[in-house]
Amino acid sequence: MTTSGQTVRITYREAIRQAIREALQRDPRVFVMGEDVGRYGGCYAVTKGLLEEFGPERIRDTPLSESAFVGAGIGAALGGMRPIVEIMTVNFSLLALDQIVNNAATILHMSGGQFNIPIVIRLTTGAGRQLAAQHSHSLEGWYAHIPGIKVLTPATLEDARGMLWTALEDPDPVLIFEHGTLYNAEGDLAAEAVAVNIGQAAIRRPGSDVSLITYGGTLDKSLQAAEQLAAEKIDAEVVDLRTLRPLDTATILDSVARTHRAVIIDEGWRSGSISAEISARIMEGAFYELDLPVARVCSAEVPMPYAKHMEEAALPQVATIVETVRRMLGGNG
Amino acid sequence: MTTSGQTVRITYREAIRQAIREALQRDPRVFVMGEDVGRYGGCYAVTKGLLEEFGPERIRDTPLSESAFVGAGIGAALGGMRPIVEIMTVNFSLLALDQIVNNAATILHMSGGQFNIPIVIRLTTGAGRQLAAQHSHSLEGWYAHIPGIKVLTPATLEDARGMLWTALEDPDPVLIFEHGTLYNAEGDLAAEAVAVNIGQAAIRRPGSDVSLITYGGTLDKSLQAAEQLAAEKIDAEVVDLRTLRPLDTATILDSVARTHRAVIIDEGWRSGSISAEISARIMEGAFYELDLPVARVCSAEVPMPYAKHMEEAALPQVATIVETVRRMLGGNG
Amino acid sequence: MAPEAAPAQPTLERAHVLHLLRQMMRIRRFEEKCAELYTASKIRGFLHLYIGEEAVAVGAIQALTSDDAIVATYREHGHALVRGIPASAIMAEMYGKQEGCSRGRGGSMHIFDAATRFYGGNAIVGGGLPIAVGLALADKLQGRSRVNACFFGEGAVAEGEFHECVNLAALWKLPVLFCCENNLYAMGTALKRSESETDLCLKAGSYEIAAWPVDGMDVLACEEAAHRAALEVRAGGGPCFLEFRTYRFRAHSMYDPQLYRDKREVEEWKLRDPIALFQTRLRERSLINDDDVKQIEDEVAAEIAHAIEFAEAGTLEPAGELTKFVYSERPRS
Amino acid sequence: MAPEAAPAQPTLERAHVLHLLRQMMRIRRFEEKCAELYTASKIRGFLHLYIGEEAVAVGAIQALTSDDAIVATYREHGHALVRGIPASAIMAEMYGKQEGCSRGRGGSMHIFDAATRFYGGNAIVGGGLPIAVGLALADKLQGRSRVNACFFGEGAVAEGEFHECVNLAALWKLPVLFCCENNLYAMGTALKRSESETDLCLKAGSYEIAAWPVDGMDVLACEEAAHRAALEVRAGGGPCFLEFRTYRFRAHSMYDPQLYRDKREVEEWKLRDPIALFQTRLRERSLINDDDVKQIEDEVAAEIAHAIEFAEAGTLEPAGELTKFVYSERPRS
Ligand SMILES: Cc1ncc(C[n+]2csc(CCOP(=O)(O)OP(=O)(O)O)c2C)c(N)n1
Ligand SMILES: Cc1ncc(C[n+]2csc(CCOP(=O)(O)OP(=O)(O)O)c2C)c(N)n1
Ligand SMILES: [Mg+2]
Ligand SMILES: [Mg+2]
Repeated sequence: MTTSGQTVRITYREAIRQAIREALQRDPRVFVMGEDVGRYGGCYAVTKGLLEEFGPERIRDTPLSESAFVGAGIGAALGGMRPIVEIMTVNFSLLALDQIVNNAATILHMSGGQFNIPIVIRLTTGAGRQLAAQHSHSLEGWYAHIPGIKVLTPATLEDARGMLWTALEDPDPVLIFEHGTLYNAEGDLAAEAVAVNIGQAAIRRPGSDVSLITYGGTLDKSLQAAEQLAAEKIDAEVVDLRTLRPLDTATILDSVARTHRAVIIDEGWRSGSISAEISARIMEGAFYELDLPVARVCSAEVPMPYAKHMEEAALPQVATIVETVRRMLGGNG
Repeated sequence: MTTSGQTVRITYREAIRQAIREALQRDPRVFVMGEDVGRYGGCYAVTKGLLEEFGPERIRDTPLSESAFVGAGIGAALGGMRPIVEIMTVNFSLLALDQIVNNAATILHMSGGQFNIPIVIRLTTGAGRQLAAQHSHSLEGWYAHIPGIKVLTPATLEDARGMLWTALEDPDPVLIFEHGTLYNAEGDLAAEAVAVNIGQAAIRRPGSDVSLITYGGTLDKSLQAAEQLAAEKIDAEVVDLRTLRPLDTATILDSVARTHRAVIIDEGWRSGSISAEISARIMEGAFYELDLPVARVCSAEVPMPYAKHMEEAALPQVATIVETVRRMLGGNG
Repeated sequence: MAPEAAPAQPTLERAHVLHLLRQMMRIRRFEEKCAELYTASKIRGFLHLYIGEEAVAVGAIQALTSDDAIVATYREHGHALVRGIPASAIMAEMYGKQEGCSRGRGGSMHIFDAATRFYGGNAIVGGGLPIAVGLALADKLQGRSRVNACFFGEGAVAEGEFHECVNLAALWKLPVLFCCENNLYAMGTALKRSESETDLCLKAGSYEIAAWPVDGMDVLACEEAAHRAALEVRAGGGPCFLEFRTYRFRAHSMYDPQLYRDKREVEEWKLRDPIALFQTRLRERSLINDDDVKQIEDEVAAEIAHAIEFAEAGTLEPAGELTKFVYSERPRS
Repeated sequence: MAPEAAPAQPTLERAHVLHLLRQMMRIRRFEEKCAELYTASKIRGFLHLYIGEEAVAVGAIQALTSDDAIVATYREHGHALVRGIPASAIMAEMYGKQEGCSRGRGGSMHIFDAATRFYGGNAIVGGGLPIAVGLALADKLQGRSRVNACFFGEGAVAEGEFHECVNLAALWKLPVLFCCENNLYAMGTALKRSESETDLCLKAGSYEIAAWPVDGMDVLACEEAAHRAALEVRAGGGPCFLEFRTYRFRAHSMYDPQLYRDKREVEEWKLRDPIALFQTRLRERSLINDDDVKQIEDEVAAEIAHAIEFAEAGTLEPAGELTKFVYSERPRS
């Protein structure tokens, strides 16, 4: 993947920071804007140190005004800049949703192609840290319903770093959802950053018995489940969607055509989640390949409870994935 | 349905008005609040005349402050009232989404069951009137993703009137989506208003060859398609979902078990629309009943264009439904 | 392109006043025709007329150079015409033809034009404000000395977004010219029913920015005030807020029976018709005569006739292009 | 229940001042313990301490009767304790036990209590404001003479929702007591970096409501101001706005390295510790002595010890109850 072949030990958080730093160095039009991205060092410390390096014009702390500063990012993009707007968490993005849905996603179209909006919006998403009902939404799949925007969900270090680059090169609005439990994930990454393809899903683990289709915060759980299943001689393939809009249907259908069974793992609330769309696409594109119905492992349809055991019960877990696959393979498949 | 058996000729608009009037007469806790519900007579004339009858305290014009007045409705419900909040159109509801998702939908849960929120929110939805990209959303299916709220989509006169009653009796937040093209629909309705069940889908036309599953603004198009298909000796069943959250899965699966074929018709953008959820549920609950894959007729994934022919091309049409069914029955089913 | 010099100080030179008069008359006649064409079903969707308020757009835009940007609302034909978008392109847009300035995708509420830096046409009340703030931020970051004029009704002042935006612009000293068109009503809601403090300059002033009221029926007053404000904004002093006190003579849109205001009130304001007022004033000073007016009328009539011809002769975008402009087309790298 | 008489005029009677002192010390000691328990992983999620700001909640809530309502933020332990929610129920909540005041569903940020009309605990900045407005609207519509006190940080003033809400309350003369806790920082963002006008009373005053600043480190000043404001609000004069000038001695939450402020600034503010100040003052006037303080310390320690015991002994809600409280349970009619 790199020319030098060298790797560094790095966290997901640092990978994003590196991507932002390099973008700021590479392109004078890039700037960062959001609540506490500067002096505080970023709510999840992603932007820590950037203020000192790039100054307050380019690392721009905003007041608590989600609608205005997201909209200002849209305007700045129209004005020739390449803003990286950070919305602290997806939960607060609801306050800016009008700007995202009614402006960012529509202006290219409403203007008959005259005005594109190269904005990148970063948001923390997901549950798992006992933050309760107002701070634990997984709405990336929900956002993926909106034409005009792209929705990226980096689950690996390489994607955390590379997707930002690609997103900044995109002429249209891109939302990047970073799962809150991933920031401390550590691993080895090519020293030299590159842009990554954002149009294609990735097979993170090839397998032949069942396709585990997932993304973001549940990729790791799915890989763990695959490991456990391997011990039972069940060979699970793990598909990382990477991008929820546009969805890479071809990779999904290919995988299902090989395994004839699919389980979708999605931290979103089950009804109307992206898992439903994937199931529907498999229905439409690989119905005759299926040995048995596609299953879904999603979050329970409750506002997220605070208590740890309840939160765990609400979220997709490795055990649930394993159980679901077991039932599938032991059943009438 | 009524005790007297008498009927009146009435429009969808008048049916809703009648329901609001009767609620105001019946229950002193009921009041109406929203932009231009009073002096203007309602953006779509639904509340016309009510200000004169009930006065400005109960027919309450609000400033252009969607977040505040929707939130105030939530607070008023907590304070013992039964507010009917009108958001002029679903497009503007995005400005109030934080209040709906983070407060209305969560407070019962976050408070461990102490505080329920009996608010009714009415919104106009849908396209078809050349109102272009910012005024043509069909987001009812999108809202149906949120646990803690209920989503009703009255497609008939009886439901337009009866669902409001039922919604007001509900202890929890209910959103009623009224399709903008329905207001002038006219028909005969029982003179005496009654509350209607909101938990069950309705078979609007029984049939045996294929299930057309739909709701709201596309019910009529589906019924028309069924008529056309009947001429070709294809006997389509038309299921009106009526409520998108909670979804009446049983009626859907029953219908599919009888017809073995299903087409979902939904004005929402295809990806991640409620049609996906329905398809996924059929996958999960009636896979072995299916003669061939479930199909979907949805809106094209574009911000709605203004030009008439383009808008028509973007929306589900009778011809598309008919075509889809024809292809299904002529194909490998 | 190098920024032009700022417009010259307003004068009463004959050429100049004739220009102002002509601009106002262009708007008036154009929109009178629009109303007819709406009745004839040539124009569809929502149509909001600016009749009565012409002095505001004409005066304010006089203060801008071609490098400056404009963000307007759904009531923006006047601004578009004055800004220099050809009447033919605007008319074709309302006809839904692909020769329209937004290719027929936008319609009356979404006039866009890259050549004149006209950023819509926004149909969400308050929705354009953050865009203007963002355009201004881009200018500031790029060291460009430009004015970003944002037009909005007094109804928008109740929206939280207005406050977030004025604060952001003031805090960051951004070159935004806030042009509030106070026509006393937001649809049917009188200012006094939507604001506890109806002195809008006082409200804007609470952000520590210069804010002053202007007689919006006097085109010279509008021009002078805008000129003064634009000078300050361009000089980097941060935003200014102008409250143009004006009145709409017609209904809010084509569907409004105007129950909320007194006919007499309308008649009284019509005595201050900005075009009649200006004509009288110019005649009194013998700056113009009947022939001048006649000549303008003729030229304007010809321009509009040509616009209609152009629109009538325009072509419909092929429906197959429906999904264009959802994302940018670009050479794949 | 008949509304109580309004609280008596603040006095310096010994019993009264001891009560105020005790309340502040309860909060301080309770939260010091919370910090320890957080480090010991007994409490999880986000934990925001009120230490340094105790005088505000104690003084302000002193002006309320049991019929009045409170809406608070995620930094609400103090308000909850003062309001009379048992320390044991609050502690159990943070332990995630079902004996917690929100059954363990809410955690630190979502303390709710119907018995004392405590409506959260809202973790969306500004999110509680519309609820308070709505509660007040319910009171007004029902002819009840009650105060609805809403606490929020100065950071919330930048949110559009704040402006919508103050305007609505002022316009409709609703009984809301806006209690702005100005601790100078919103996470790491200093007030001067978030507001162009940092005089918050001036901002609130632009809504034509009474607004005055209060020394938030002086519990008697807080009590007196709240008392005065509550009288006005209760009398039907519409909302009041109090700006309590205070300071948080601790980090924003448990994860904050406090890069954004000077240690010296913190130390200087600590010289005005509201508890120390008040003790000194009372000692100077010989209203209390060492024994009094010792006695309070002992009683408070016992209360907290009991609260912890209670929380430790509490039980976990069965995971099978996960989907409870998404909708109300009610007998089917
Ligand atoms: C956020 C939002 N809410 C409601 C509407 C519906 N609406 C369209 S125009 C309008 C009145 C706006 O009044 P004002 O801002 O004074 O502008 P004017 O129409 O008087 O020029 C309303 C309520 C909208 N377009 N956007
Ligand atoms: C809408 C929203 N945006 C961002 C956040 C993240 N956040 C939580 S507290 C906080 C600071 C709020 O400051 P302030 O209102 O002054 O209250 P304080 O914490 O100082 O008591 C922020 C930014 C949030 N909870 N809600
Ligand atoms: Mg107006
Ligand atoms: Mg603060």
